Amino acid sequence: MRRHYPQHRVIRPMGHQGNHGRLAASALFLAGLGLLLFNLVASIPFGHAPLHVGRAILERASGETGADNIVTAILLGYRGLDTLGEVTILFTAAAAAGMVLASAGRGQAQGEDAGFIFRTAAWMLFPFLLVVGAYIIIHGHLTPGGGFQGGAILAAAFFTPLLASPASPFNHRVATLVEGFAGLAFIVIGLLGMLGGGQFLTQLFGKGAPGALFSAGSLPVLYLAIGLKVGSELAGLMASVFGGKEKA
Amino acid sequence: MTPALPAIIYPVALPLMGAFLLPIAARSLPELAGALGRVVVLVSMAVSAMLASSVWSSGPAVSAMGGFAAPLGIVFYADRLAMLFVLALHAGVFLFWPRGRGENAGAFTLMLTLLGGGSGLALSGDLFNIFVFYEIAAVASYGLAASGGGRAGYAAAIRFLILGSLGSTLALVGIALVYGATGTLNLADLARLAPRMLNNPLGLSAFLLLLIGFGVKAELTPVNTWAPEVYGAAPARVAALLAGVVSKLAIVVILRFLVLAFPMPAARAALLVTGILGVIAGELAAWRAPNLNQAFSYSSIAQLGMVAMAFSISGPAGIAAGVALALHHAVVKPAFFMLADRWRAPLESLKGAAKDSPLAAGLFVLLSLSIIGIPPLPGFWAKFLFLKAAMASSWSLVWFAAAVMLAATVVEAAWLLRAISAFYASAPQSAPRPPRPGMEHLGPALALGALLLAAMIFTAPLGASINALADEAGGAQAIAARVLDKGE
Amino acid sequence: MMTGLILHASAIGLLLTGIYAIAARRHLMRNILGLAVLESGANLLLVAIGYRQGGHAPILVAGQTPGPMVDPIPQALVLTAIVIGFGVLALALALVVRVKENYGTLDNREVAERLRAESREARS
Amino acid sequence: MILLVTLIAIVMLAAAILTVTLRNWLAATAALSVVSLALSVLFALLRAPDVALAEAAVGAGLSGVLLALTLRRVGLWTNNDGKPGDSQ
Repeated sequence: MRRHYPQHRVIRPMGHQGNHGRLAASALFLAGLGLLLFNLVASIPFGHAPLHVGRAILERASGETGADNIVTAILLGYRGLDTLGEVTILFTAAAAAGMVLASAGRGQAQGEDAGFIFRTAAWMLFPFLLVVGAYIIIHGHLTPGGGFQGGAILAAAFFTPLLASPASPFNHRVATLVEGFAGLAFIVIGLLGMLGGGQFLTQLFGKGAPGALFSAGSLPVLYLAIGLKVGSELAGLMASVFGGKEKA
Repeated sequence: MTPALPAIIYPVALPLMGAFLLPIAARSLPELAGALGRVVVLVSMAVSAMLASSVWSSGPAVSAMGGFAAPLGIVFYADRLAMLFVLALHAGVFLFWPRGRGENAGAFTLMLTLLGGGSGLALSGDLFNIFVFYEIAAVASYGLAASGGGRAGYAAAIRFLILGSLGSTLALVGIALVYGATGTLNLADLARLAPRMLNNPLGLSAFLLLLIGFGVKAELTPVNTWAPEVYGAAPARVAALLAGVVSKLAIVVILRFLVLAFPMPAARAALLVTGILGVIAGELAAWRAPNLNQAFSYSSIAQLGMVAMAFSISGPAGIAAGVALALHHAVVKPAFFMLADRWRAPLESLKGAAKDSPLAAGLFVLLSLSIIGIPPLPGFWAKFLFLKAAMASSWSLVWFAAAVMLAATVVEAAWLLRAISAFYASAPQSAPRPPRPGMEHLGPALALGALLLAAMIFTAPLGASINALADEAGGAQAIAARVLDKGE
Repeated sequence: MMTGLILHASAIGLLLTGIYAIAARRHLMRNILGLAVLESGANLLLVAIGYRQGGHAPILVAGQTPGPMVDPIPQALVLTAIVIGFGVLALALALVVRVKENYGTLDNREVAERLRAESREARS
Repeated sequence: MILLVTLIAIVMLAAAILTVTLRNWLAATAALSVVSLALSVLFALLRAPDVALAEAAVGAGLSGVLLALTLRRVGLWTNNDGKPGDSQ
């Protein structure tokens, strides 16, 4: 059944003949905006970071959190709540995308197999990506990288085989379990910090020797939870957009 | 010194825990998913009520996350204003909990993350942390806008998402400018640095960028084009929740920015102008709207414009008026959306609706009288507070705003009376009977109507309470002292 | 100094390109690509603000006395923002898939017009 | 450093403009990945290795794959001539 829409009643500020005018107007607008922004940003000197709070954190981070990577110390220590919020956003987006695509017509366009070579390569890549992802996650408090970057690689590990042979099932149930419990673990660790008279996300355990793998208190545990959560969420998100088959 | 109250994380932590667990529970116990979610909301509401009563009796409380003292880490700052809106959000989420069972688990999860994110939005005292919580609430709202399952929902949601993300990213640029100028993200710290470091064009631009970003959810002009589309396409419960409570949270956050970080006349003027534009554009569009749902969507824009106008008046009187307007609207508008859900047909085909559903029509009349501002009803007091604050101000633009509000009231009264006279008109014999709002619509609407009447009875203590709240929320330096100067 | 100018200018260039793609282009997919470009601009601006002439990466290396370091806070913020951006992108793409299935078009203005037309239709 | 930064900035801005103008959707997506990669190099130069790693993994990698998959699903994978009814 075809619906008729009242095209003629729609007000178009400038029709096709006004295309050039609109283009010129928006170019002018963008140029003005750009100039304004540039002036503003230029009043913030480059190369002289404000370092008001930053300096204090640089001085104290290692002692207060035990992490060598100060960005990690901020992400999981000083601004740990941001990180919880961030994984929550990813979780929310994954839940919403899953809901939106729940009854979408699956498996029409994505049936074709990528061929033997790609498939084999994908499966050979799997353990390699898994190890790299895990390494990046558990060394997050020492070296660049951590839960997000490692989680992204973990997701890729689970997703590449799916890319190679779309018919293979993706286990949404396991992904749901992992992301749910990893998120729960993060909050529970945070709440445990309140037990000894501390506040939410107060660090547990000793800080350990700087530079050692088992150091920085509960930060590596938090990063592990984030890595697992991000990994499972990203993989689940990609699988639901891509239309990987549900495995009961 | 301010008591440290670590427990103020619970209104955020409990809903998020529930949200993380709900999909797992929904897979094994689909028929219990909805009930489980409601229990989580109730538990969180009980805890929040306890926290609120402690804040009410012993003053604002602070919690430094991770035990990292104020400017370094993230702080939660719970005062009466924050707790009031946390409680309102809990009540809204509980009242407008989506229907259905396990098949609707996605919507339940989104409701819980919206609750956690919105609570964090009200409580957080850190610029970037507020941004993160705002994004949680925003992403959950995009999802909820699409949760009706109809194709209009998807279209409205994607357009909402694009506008909202444009706004959030511009807000992030604003945050970057603030950080570049001051080197801190803590609002209390900013309250001390702002008069020296942000009282310049850079600060004003940062405020404008934040206003665009947070104005999307607060339905401020010109970034409110999503509102009629989403409220028309989403389930009525979602529209009621977003228009009723979530938009108020966003505008309260804008108030916090204004009071703490941007105490300059130009920033107030910007908020006032967007408010005036919102009131004018909203009421004119409501007058011309094709049906009641659309009319209420547009009038919601106008009401939030009024709140913005009130918040732009400096001093506690403006804050009190804004909070009163916001609370009143948070009670009335969701009830309207519930009633109008079945009455989406053009007005002519609603003739005689009052005969078929007298209770709904009567409630409609009560709500209309209150929103127009007929004396004993709470809507009158809210508007009266605004006019009083405006007249006490020495700023001539505010007087103009007051005139705009009075004119808008006339327009609003006109279209509401048009709807009411249609309801009570006698229907032609041949016409099909207008649809009746069912119990699932009438229930929440009646609850809100009862709340409105209760507020009418307790006007005096309520007014005193709002005044105390405004005094507390308006004192920037007192807030800074509470958050930063801990007698360690 | 020159470097800063170039970096700030590129950040603003990305922001403006993104705004252009969102405000002036009609295709939803283009709007979403623009969103990604816009976010890149905001992220670059933040990291540039935290840069310090001659600073080191904010990571302590065992056995070395730490020299001056760049401001670590903007870096942490940008990390958060990148992940947020990806979540929003994924949800946007999921919605795009459904819009295409239901409306057969991804033209933003056409979708908006049909949405408006549908909301005018009486629903009971 | 200034030469390197200038070069990368030019590449990045050119890729950004291509992202919002190219009519071939797959190419536009690829251009977006180039923006992300250039950005990630800039982050590394600005002493932000963590951010560089995340931008490369999420911005260039995952986003690119997700966008490409979506293009395939909505049938824009090879549509490079732009049907009149489907304005780009």
